[in-house]
Amino acid sequence: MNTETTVLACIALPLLAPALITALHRWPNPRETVTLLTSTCLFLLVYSLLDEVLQGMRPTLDLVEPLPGLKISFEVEPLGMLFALLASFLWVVTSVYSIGYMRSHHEWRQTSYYSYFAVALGSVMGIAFAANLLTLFIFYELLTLSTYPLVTHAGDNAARNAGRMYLGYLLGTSVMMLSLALIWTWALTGTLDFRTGGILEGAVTPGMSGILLILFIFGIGKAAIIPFHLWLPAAMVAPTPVSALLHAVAVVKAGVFTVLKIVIYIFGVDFLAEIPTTQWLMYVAAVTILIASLVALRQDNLKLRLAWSTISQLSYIVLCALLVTPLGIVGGGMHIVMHAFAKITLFFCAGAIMVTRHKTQISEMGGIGRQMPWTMAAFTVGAFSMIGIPPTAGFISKWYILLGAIEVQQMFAAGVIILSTLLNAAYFLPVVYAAFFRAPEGNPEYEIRDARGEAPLAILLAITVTATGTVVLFFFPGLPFDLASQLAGGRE
Amino acid sequence: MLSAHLPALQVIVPLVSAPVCLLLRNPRHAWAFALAVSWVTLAVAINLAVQVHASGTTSYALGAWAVPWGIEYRVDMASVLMILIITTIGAIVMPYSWRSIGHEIDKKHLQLFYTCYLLCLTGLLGIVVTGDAFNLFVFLEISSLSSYVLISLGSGRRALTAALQYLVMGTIGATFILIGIGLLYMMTGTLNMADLSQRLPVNADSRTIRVAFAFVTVGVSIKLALFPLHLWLPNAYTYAPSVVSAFIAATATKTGIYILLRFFFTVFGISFSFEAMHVGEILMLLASVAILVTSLVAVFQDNVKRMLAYSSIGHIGYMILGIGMATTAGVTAGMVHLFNHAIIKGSLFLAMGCIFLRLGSVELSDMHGIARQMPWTMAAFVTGGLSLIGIPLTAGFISKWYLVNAVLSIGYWPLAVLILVSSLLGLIYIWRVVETAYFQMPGYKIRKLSEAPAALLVPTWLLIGTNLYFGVNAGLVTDIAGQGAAVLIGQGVP
Amino acid sequence: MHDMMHGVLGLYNYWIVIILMMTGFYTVIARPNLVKKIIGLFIFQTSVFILFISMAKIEGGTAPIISEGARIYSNPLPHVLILTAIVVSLATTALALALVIRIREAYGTIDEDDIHVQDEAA
Amino acid sequence: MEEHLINNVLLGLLMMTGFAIVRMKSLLAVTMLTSIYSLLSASLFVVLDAVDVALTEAAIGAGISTILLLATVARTTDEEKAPRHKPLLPLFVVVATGAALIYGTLDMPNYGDPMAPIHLHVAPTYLHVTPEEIGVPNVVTSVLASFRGYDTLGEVTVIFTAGAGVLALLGYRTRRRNSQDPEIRKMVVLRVITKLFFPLILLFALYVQFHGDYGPGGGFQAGVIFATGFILYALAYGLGNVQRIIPYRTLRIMMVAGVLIYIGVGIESMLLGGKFLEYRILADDPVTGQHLGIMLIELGVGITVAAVILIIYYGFVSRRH
Amino acid sequence: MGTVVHILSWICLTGGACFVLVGAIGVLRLPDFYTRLHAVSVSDTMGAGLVLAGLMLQGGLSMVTVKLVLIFYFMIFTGPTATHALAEAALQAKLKPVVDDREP
Repeated sequence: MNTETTVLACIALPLLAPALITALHRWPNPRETVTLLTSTCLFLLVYSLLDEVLQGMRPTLDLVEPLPGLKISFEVEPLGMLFALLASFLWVVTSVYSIGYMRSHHEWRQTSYYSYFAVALGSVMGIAFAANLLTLFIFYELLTLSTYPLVTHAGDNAARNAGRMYLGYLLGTSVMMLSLALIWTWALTGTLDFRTGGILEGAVTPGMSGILLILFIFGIGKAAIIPFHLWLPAAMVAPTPVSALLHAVAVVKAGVFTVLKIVIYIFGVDFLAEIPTTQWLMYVAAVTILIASLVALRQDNLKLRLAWSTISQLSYIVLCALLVTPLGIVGGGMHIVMHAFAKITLFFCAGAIMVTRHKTQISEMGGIGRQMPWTMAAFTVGAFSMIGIPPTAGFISKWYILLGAIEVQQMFAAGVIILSTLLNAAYFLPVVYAAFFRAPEGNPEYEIRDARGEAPLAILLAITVTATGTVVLFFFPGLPFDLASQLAGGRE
Repeated sequence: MLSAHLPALQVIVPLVSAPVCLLLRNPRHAWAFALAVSWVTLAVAINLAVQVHASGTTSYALGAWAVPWGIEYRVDMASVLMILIITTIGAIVMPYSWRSIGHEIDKKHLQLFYTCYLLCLTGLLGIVVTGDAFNLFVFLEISSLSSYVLISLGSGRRALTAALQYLVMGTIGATFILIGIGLLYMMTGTLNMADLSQRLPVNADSRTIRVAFAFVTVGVSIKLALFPLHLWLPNAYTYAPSVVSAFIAATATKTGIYILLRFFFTVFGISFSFEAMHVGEILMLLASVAILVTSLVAVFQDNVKRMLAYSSIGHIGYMILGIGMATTAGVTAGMVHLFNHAIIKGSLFLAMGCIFLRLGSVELSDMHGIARQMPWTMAAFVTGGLSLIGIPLTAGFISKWYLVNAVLSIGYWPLAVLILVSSLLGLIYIWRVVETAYFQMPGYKIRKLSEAPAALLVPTWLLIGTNLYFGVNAGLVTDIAGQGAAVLIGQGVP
Repeated sequence: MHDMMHGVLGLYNYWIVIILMMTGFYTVIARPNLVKKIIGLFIFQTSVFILFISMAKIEGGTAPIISEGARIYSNPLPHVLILTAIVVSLATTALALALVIRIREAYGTIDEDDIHVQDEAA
Repeated sequence: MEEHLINNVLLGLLMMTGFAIVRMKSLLAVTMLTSIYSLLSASLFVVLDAVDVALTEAAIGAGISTILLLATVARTTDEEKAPRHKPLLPLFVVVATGAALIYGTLDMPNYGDPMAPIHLHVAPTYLHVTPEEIGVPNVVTSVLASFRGYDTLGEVTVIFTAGAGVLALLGYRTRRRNSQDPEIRKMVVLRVITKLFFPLILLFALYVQFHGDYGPGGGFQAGVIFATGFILYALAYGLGNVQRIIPYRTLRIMMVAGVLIYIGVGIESMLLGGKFLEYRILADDPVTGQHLGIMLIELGVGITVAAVILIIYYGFVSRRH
Repeated sequence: MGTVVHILSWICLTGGACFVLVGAIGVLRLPDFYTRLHAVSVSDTMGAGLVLAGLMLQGGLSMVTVKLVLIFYFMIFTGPTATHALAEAALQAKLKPVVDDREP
C-alpha cells in the first residue's frame, strides 16, 4: 500500500482500536489480543516507513483544510520517525507488561484502561507525524485529555485531585501560552508549517521572537520545565504501566519532541542563535536539571524519585535544543531514545516490586535484590544508563550532548551536565546498593517462605526486552544516530 | 413568479400559518404543521440566499409604494446570514420539540405553544429583512411578546417571574428604541433606513441625533443582553422549556446584535458611530468585562442551563468585541461567531433538554455518572462544549481564530490574552460537567435512566454535525460573513 | 437671549413630556410592586406617545382629514405610528397583567422583594 | 392662543396625575388615576389634531387597560408595600436619562414649527397623493391601511400574539349562565340601562368601523368599542350569559379569521400579479381597489381586535379570586 | 339673532361651568360618601347638560348638533345610573352614612 495510506493507518489504527476493545469488554483474552495485535501492527507500519525516510523521502498526507492555509496534515520527517518508532515499539512491550501487571494487580475498569491507552498512542503518532503547528497542537491536547482517565484510573479522591492538577498544568499552559504563540506566529508569518530552517526568520524582530520563544518553551507544559513541572510527580498516582509508558516515554517525550520541532522547524537553529533569550532559557533548563535532581535525592517513594529524575532528564533535551548546534540536536534526539529505554526499564522494575512485594518505599527495599535478582539486575542496567556509565545507552547520548556543549563553548552547560551526572549516581546507586547488599528487614520466615518470588512472566519478559535494548543501543546506536544526524544535517 | 416575492414570503409564510396553527384541534397536527412550515421557511431562506448571492442586495416594496413612502424589505448578505441562522435553528428545533415539549408543558397548551413559536419566528425574520426603522420596532415587539409567552410556559413558577422580568426589561428596551426612532424621524422626516442614512449626515452633529443614537444603542443592548444590561437573561434561559432555551438562545439575542449592526453601520454610518460617538471603545470595554466576568460566574454555577446562559452573555461579548473594532476583519469575526455560537449553544441546550427529559433536572449534583446511561447525549454535550471552548476542528475554533486574528491585526494583543483566559475558564466550566458526568459514580436514581429517544438525539446530533462540518470546512460561513461585513462597512457591492 | 427665550418657549412642552416619561420610568425601576411596575410602564409608554404626537403638530394646523376650507394639516405619519404603538402597549400590558395574576397564584404575593426571598429560600 | 392655554392646562394636570400615581399606595386609586391619565392624554391628542389617536387612546388606554388593571388588582391585592431599600440607583438612572433627553431636545425644531423636517420630507406627499390615488379623506386611515399597511398587519399580529399569550397563561373557563353574585342581580336599574345601551354601543362600533375612511375611527377603535359593549353586558349579567352569546370557540375563530382576512387581501393582490398588499389591483380602477382593500383589512382588524380583547377579558375574569 | 344666540350659548356655558365647579367643591367639602354622590350628580347632570346646550347653540342646525344631542341623551341615562349603582354598592358594602345626632 502506498505511503499516504500507511501514514493514515499509523494514526487511525490506534484511534479506532478502542471500538473493538470496548466491544470485547466481556472477554478479557480476546480484548488483550486486540491490544497486542494493534500495537504490533502499528510498529510494523511505522517501521515500513523507515527506509524511505532514511533515503530522504518525506511521506506526506493532507487531511482537511478548515481555513485557507490552515491544514490538518502530516509529514514524516526523521525526528518524528524516531519518536514514532520509539513509542510504537515500547507500546508493544508495555502492552505485554500491562497484561501481567493489571491482572496480577486485579485492577478494575481494564477495558477503559486499554481503550484510552490506545487513544493516547494514536495521538502520540499524530504528534510525531504532524506537518504543522496546528496539527501538532490538536494531538497534543488530545494526548492530554486521553491520558486523564489513565491518571485518575484509581477513581478515588486523591486520584481525582491529581487529575485536576494534571489537566490544570497541561491545559493551562497550552491554552494560555502555546495557543497564543501559535496564533501570533500565524499573524506574523501567515503559515504554521514546519519548514527546514524555520519560518520566523525575517518576519520577526529578535525581541519579539524572544517573547515568542518564552511562550513556546513554557507553553509546552509536557516538557516539565520549572515552574511548570509539578504535574509530573502528581501523575504518579497512575498505575505503573501508565507511568512507565506515558510519563517516561509518550507524554513527556511528546513535550520535548515538540520543543525540538519548534526549535528546528519554526525558529531554525541559525535564527535561534541570534535571539538573546535563548541563553536565559538555557539557564532555566540548567536550574531545572539541578533542582529536580536534588529533590529526587530526598524522595523515599521509588516512583516519585523516578518522576523527579525524569524532570531533570527532560531538561537535558531542552538544553540540547537550546545549545543551537547540530551536535546538540543529535544528542537531544538520541537522548529521547536512550532515556526512554532506561527510564521505562526502571518504572517496570518499580512496578514489578509493587506487584510482587507490595513495596513502594526505597527504605523497605533492603535485600530485595536477592528475592528478585532478575528484576533488580535490569534495574541496575537502567540506573547505569541514567548515570551514563558504559556499556549502556545513556553514555552515548550524554557523550554527544557534552560534545555539543563544548563545541559551542558552553562550558556552563557542560558543567551542569557533569554535576547532574554525579547527582544521578547519588540517587540511583543507593537503591541498587540497598537492594543487593543490605539485609532484608522484617519477618525472616516470611521472607524465606517466598524467597524465590520473582515477578509474573509477562512482566519479566517486558523488563528483559527493555533492559537488553538499553545495552544493545550502546553497541549499535546506528539507527537513532542516522535519523538524528540526518535531522541535524537536514539544512544542507 | 415566486422568486420575485421571496423577501415577502420569507415572513408571510410563518405569519399566515401562525393563526391557522391555532385552529388545529389535534396537538400532533399542530406540531406537524409547524414542522412543515419551518422547513418551508428554510427552503425559502436558501432560495433567497442564492438569489441575493447571485444578484446582490434585493429590495421589495410592500404595497408597491415607492421608498420612502412605503415600507421596504431589503435583503443583503448580512440579513442573509441572519435568515439562515434563524431558519436553520427553527427547522432543526421543531422535530425535537414534540417529545420534549410534550413532556414539559401540559397538553392543552400545545397548539398555543406552536402558534407562539411561529409568531416568534415571524417576528425575528421580519426584523432581519425589513428596511424600515419603525417596521423593525413592530416586528421586534412580535418576537418579544411571543418569546415572553414561550418562556413563561416553562415548568415551575420561576419561569413566570423570569418571563415577567424579561417582559419589563424588554419593554423598557423597546420603548428606548421607540424614543430613538422618534428622535431620528423628528430630525430627518423619514423612517426608511436607506433614506435615513442619506439624510443623517446633513445634521449629524446635532445633539438630538446623538441622543437618538444613545437611546437606540441602550435599548438594543437591553434586548441583546449586553453586560451590564443582561440581568433578564440567566433566569429566562434557565427556566424556559428546553426547546425554547435552545431556540431563543440561538436566535433572539443574535437578532439583537443584527439590529445593532444595522443601526451602527447602515443607518448612522460607520464614521458617525465610531468616530463621532466613540461607541467602538465603549463596546469593546464592556465586551471585555462581560467576557471575563460572565465566564468567571459561569464556573461557579451548579445548574447547567444557567451556566450555559452566563456563557452566552460572555459569547455575546465576543461578538460585540468584533463589532466594536469596526474593521472588516472584526465585523467578519463577529458575524462568523454569530453563526457558530448559534449552532453551538443550540446543540448544548438541546442536549440539556435530552437530560431534562429523562432526569427531570439539570443540576450538576443530580448528574453524577450520567454519561454511562446517556452516552450519546453526553457525547453531544462534550462535542458542543469543546466547540464552545474553541478546540480546533470545531466551529468554535474558527470564530475564535478570526476574532483573535482581528484583535492582533489592530495590535490589541491584551485582548487576545483576555480571549484565551476566557477560553480557559470555558474549559473549566465545561470540564466540571464532563468530570461529573463521566468520572463520578452514578447514583441509584441515575442507574435507572435510559438514553434519550432518537426523536431528540437526531436533531441534537444534526446540530453537532453542522458544528463539526463548519469546523473543518468553514468556507461557506466565512464567505457570507465576509460579504455581509463588506456590505455593512460599505466596501461591498451595494 | 431672545432666541434662548424663544427656544425655551418652543421646547418647554417637550420638557414637560420628558418629565412625564421619567415619572413612569421611575415607577418601573424603583417600585417592587409588580402591578405598580406595569402601571409605570403604561405611563412611560403613554408619555412617549405624547412626545410623538406633539412633534406632529403644526401651528394653526387641523386634523389630517382632507376637507375644503382647511389648508394646513398636522403631520399624519406620527399619528399612524402611535396608533400602532398604542395597540402594542395594550398587548404588553395584557400579557404582563396575566403574568402577574399567575405569579400571585404561585407565590401568594406580587411584591418583588418577597418573591426574591421565596426564590432564595427554595 | 387658547389652544396653547388648554394644552398647558392638560400638561399640568397630567403632571399632577403622574406624581400622584408615583406617590399613592392604594392600587385601586392608582388604577383610577392611570385611567384618568390616559383620558387626559386622549384630550391632549385632540388638541394636537390627532383625533384618531385620541379615540384609540380613550378606548384602549382609559377603557380596556383600566378594566384589566381592575381585574388584576381584584385578584391580587390592593395595598402596595414600601420598597425595602432607598431607590438611589433608580433615581440616578432616571435623572440621567431625563437629562440626556432634555439635552437632546436642544437641537429640536420648535414645537409646532411648520418648517420642521418632518413636515417637509415624507408627510406632505401623503397629504397630496391621498385624495387622487386613494380617495379617502382621512389621511391617517390611508397611511395606516395603505402606505404603511404592513405595519398595521404587524400590529394585528401583535394583538393576536397577546391573545394567544393570555390564553396560554390564564386559559379560559366557561361559566354557567346566570352565575353571577346576587348583589348585581339586585341592581335592576343598571341591568335595564345596560340592556338599553348594549345594541347602541354595537351600532356605534359599526359606525366607527365603516366611517373610518371619512372621520376618525377605524378597525381598532371599532373592535375595542364592540368588545366594550360585551364587557358591559358581562358586568351587568355575568360572564356566563355573555359566553352564551359569544362562546369561546367563536372568539377563537374570529381572532384567527381577522388576521387571515388581512393576510388574504395581501396574498390575493400577490396572486393578481401585484406586490403584497398592493390594493390598487384588486379592482379595475386603482382607487376603487384601494377602497376595497382598506375596507377589507379594516374589517379584519376590527374582528381580531374585538375577539382578542374579549378573550383576554374572559381569561382575566374567569380566573378564581 | 346671531349675537343673541351667541350670548345665550355663553350663558349656558358659564352656567354649566359654575355647576361643575360647585359639584367639585361639594365633592371636596361634604362629609361622607352619600352626600358627595349628590355633588357628583349635580356636576354631571346640570353642569354637563348646560355645557352641551351651550355648544348646541354654537353649532346651530348641523351634524355636530345631532351628535351633541346624542351625547346629551347618553349622559342623561348614564349619569344617574352610575350614581345609583355606586350608592347600591356602598349600601351592600354596609357603608354607614354620617348622621348629625346633636340636639338642636
